[in-house]
Amino acid sequence: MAIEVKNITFSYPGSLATAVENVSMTIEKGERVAIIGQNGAGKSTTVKLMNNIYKPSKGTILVDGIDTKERTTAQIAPHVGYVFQNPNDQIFNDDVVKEIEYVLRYRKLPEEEIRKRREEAIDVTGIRPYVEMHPFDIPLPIRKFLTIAVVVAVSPDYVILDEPTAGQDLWGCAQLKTVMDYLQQKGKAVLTISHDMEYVAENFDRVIVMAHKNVIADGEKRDILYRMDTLREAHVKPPLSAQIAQAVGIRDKILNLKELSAAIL
Amino acid sequence: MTDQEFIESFRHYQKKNNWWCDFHPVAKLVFCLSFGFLSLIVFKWQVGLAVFLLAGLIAIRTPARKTYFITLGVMFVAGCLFTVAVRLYVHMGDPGPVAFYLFGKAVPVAAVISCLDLIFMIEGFLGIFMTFFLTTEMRDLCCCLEQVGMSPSATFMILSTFSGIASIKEKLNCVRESQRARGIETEGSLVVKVKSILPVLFPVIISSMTGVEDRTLAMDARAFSAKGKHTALRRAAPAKPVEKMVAALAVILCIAGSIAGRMYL
Amino acid sequence: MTGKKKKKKMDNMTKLLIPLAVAINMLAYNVLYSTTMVILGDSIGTILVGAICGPVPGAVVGVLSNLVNVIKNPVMIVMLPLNVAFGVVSGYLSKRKIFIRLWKTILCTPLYGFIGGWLSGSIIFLAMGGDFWGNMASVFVGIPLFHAGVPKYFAMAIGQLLFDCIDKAACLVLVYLIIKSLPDRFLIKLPYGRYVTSKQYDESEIEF
Amino acid sequence: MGVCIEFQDVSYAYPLTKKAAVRHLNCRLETGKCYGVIGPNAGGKTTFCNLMRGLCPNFYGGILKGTVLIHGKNLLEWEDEELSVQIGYVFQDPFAQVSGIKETVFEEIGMGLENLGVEAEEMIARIVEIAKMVHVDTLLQKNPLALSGGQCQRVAFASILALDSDIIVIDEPTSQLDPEAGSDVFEIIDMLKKQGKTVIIAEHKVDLLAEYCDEIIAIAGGSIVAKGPVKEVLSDPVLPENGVRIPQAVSLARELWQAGKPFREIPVTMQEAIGLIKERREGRADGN
Repeated sequence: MAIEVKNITFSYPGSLATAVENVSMTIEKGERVAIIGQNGAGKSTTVKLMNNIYKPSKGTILVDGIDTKERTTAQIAPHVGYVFQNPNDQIFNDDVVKEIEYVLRYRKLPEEEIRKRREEAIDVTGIRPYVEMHPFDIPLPIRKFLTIAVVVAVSPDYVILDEPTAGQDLWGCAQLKTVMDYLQQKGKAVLTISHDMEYVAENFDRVIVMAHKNVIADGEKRDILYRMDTLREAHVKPPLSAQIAQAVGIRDKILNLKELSAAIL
Repeated sequence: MTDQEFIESFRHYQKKNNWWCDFHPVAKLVFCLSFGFLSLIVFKWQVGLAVFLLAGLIAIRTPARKTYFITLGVMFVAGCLFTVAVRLYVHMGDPGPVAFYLFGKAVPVAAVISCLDLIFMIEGFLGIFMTFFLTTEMRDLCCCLEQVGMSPSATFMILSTFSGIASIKEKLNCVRESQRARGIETEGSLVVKVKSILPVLFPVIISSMTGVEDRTLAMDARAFSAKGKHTALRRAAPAKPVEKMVAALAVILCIAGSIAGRMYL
Repeated sequence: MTGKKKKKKMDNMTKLLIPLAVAINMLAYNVLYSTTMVILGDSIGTILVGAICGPVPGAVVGVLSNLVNVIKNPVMIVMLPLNVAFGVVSGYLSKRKIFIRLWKTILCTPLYGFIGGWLSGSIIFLAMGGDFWGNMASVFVGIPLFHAGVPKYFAMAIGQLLFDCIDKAACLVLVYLIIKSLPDRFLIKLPYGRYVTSKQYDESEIEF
Repeated sequence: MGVCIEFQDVSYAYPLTKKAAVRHLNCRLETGKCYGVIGPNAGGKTTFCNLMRGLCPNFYGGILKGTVLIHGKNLLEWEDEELSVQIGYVFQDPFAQVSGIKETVFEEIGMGLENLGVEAEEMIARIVEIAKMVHVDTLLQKNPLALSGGQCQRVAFASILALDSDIIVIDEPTSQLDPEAGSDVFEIIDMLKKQGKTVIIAEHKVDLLAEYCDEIIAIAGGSIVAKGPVKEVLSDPVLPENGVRIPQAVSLARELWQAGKPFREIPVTMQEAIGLIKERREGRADGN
């Protein structure tokens, strides 16, 4: 039960340059993986190929053994959920509940199942106080949790979050953490693309570094985030606490403030 | 073109060193409109043919000749043939001198002439308009119309219409992508497509309309609503006397031609 | 207090909505016509802006949509008055709070059908030198009626009217659904927004 | 150092809402200073910026109580055009700030000047100067619609700075950009500060604000919870209590303080934290 990406190459229709060149990786069910790298390194493209929005020009992708080339995007969606960066591209109902239930009704699930999943999704994403409001009246960062609720209601095995912390405040990040814990507890795999190093260090175990259209590092976060040359090649800075630890000459690999303060005491 | 040349180009009038392209846009518009309406009002194949030849003559001596003839060809096949077929079918078996037989039915000469009238009216009208639209930049036309007194916001509306059409197509693909990623099928049989109209069309319309708020703020921040005198970077040459004379001549010819055509032909 | 600034401020918002409505016309035409072959949907933007911004902006959307069509097919310039009529009629209907109820919206389909069907049929009839014009309406309905003895003009016009009513009914329903989906905070910024929002808010009991 | 913007007991409610977005704001902003506005979403941060820019009563409607003074003149007496020249406004979505009617970045930057009727020669000079300042001088011939997020935001900055307004209000400029483009934006802000302009930035990235701003205004629940110099406000315990994000250097200091070994003084930026830690480690190294 995994997403296997077997050295895929892909270029967008209409552009000669390749967006991604022989990228390979495997995401097991229940894993928490973060892909980091500069814009244009091919992060979004790789993730969109996994979700079968695009089909690779070369190489294959297997989602739980199904080759994405033989399926349409909508058929892969129940397995791989994707939360886009801009919630406005998806929302079209004028009511929160109808928005969450639309896909469930589209797939003709029993009424009882729809109600249970909808309630669970609303509670997990913390949008209960905004349920009566018109989706476009809800402030943008909180509207993003509505699209997360839609994916949680579908409960695919793999959930992809594209820049989830962009524009989020303290409440937003805390709410995101509860969603991540809920998905972890349900045994779902969570894959994210993010520039927020603190968020990556806090919530993810495995880190994949991408640069100039292919994967240049893939491994346990503590080891990867301390490989200075790889991060420099990918134009990415480690979390602030790691930068401080290095500048001060602390040897052991520190990733968050708690560890840093323990090392200083 | 180096930056210096590019900046220098704004210091004097835009030149495309082709006599028809540099013809004053407003005069050119009046010229084409008058001949177009001449062929429409008279609706006789002789006049239509004359306008068509005139348009062809002009088009050959401009850089846009290739696209001109291709568009004409496409328009001829798509537009005229279907209409002519319908018209012939209707007039089959009418009394009057017979031009030729089709499927055993007599096709009167009058029907053929009325088809010819139709064909050359459309071709003449289309030809003269094509010589205008293929050789004039919409922004130059608007710039000259502003000289004649059109308000700058009208220019804004016309120009952003054309760029709006391109950007809304991009938004449509983006929304289709995100809806497919949610599990809503958009390709496939006709029924599937009809079912996907709402989930695809609505997010595009609603998010682009609510997006107008941000664009209004951006335009407001650039003193868009400032009343005073508007200057322009891209200056267009004022109309030369000879161009004004040609335009006036065309209008007189059109009125005279229409009256004469109606009476004698 | 903000009364005197109301008039000018809206113009900016309306000035940006008009080009967007023309783009919506084109988009709806591509999406709807390619799938349903009957519903054109190229007047959704005109009706929508007419309903939420007033007759004049609606008319301007009609003119610009026609301008864009003319570049592709110049004969369409004769249809200019009809597009303008769609915008203006939507403005007046919106003032009578038509677009708040779905059944009221559907009830005025014949009015739009008349403009888009009968009038457009007769204009084409004149422009095409008193004869049939090759489109679906005249082929399936116009010609059989003509053969059944109905005079050419009426056959043509009735054919256009029937087809256009189908198209306009779909457009009106879509416009109604769009207006219902648009948030109220957005609508009240528009000149005719208050005619279209059903919920009423009184400003007295705001907690300061 | 005169006061350029002043809020006197300002409360504002958006139309069709039950609760006021901001209540009883009182603050004075001095010219030439760089203010960072922080706080939770829907806490009143954006409303604060909109009020200054005059959008709240004029564009959004709604009810405004109290008075907002810009250069001593009441906000409602300002004409819209004058206000947009007095106060520049850059906001979150880079792609919404492209006019779409200009085919090159050069003309895009000049759009504001064209609206104001500035002569062509002066326009060209000013555009070239601004483009160099904002590092978009290599993109002058590119089509604005084909730019990346970071480039778009810089072009948006350029088109506003071309109007040479002395107050700039910036609402979350970097939330849709990657860190590199974000630091480019903050370099521009640094340049504005050097030119003596008043800059007001609403932003979530508190660590960057700590480095670049002179004063911080923390807004939560519709009222100002703290206002003052950077060091004072960011180390104020009232911030975490109201859900306002604080720089990591400050939370490190709080961790140490709770563990009973506080720093000599509370660091606000990363550099200060490094300095203090080094100081402590040398102290311990030669201590035992």
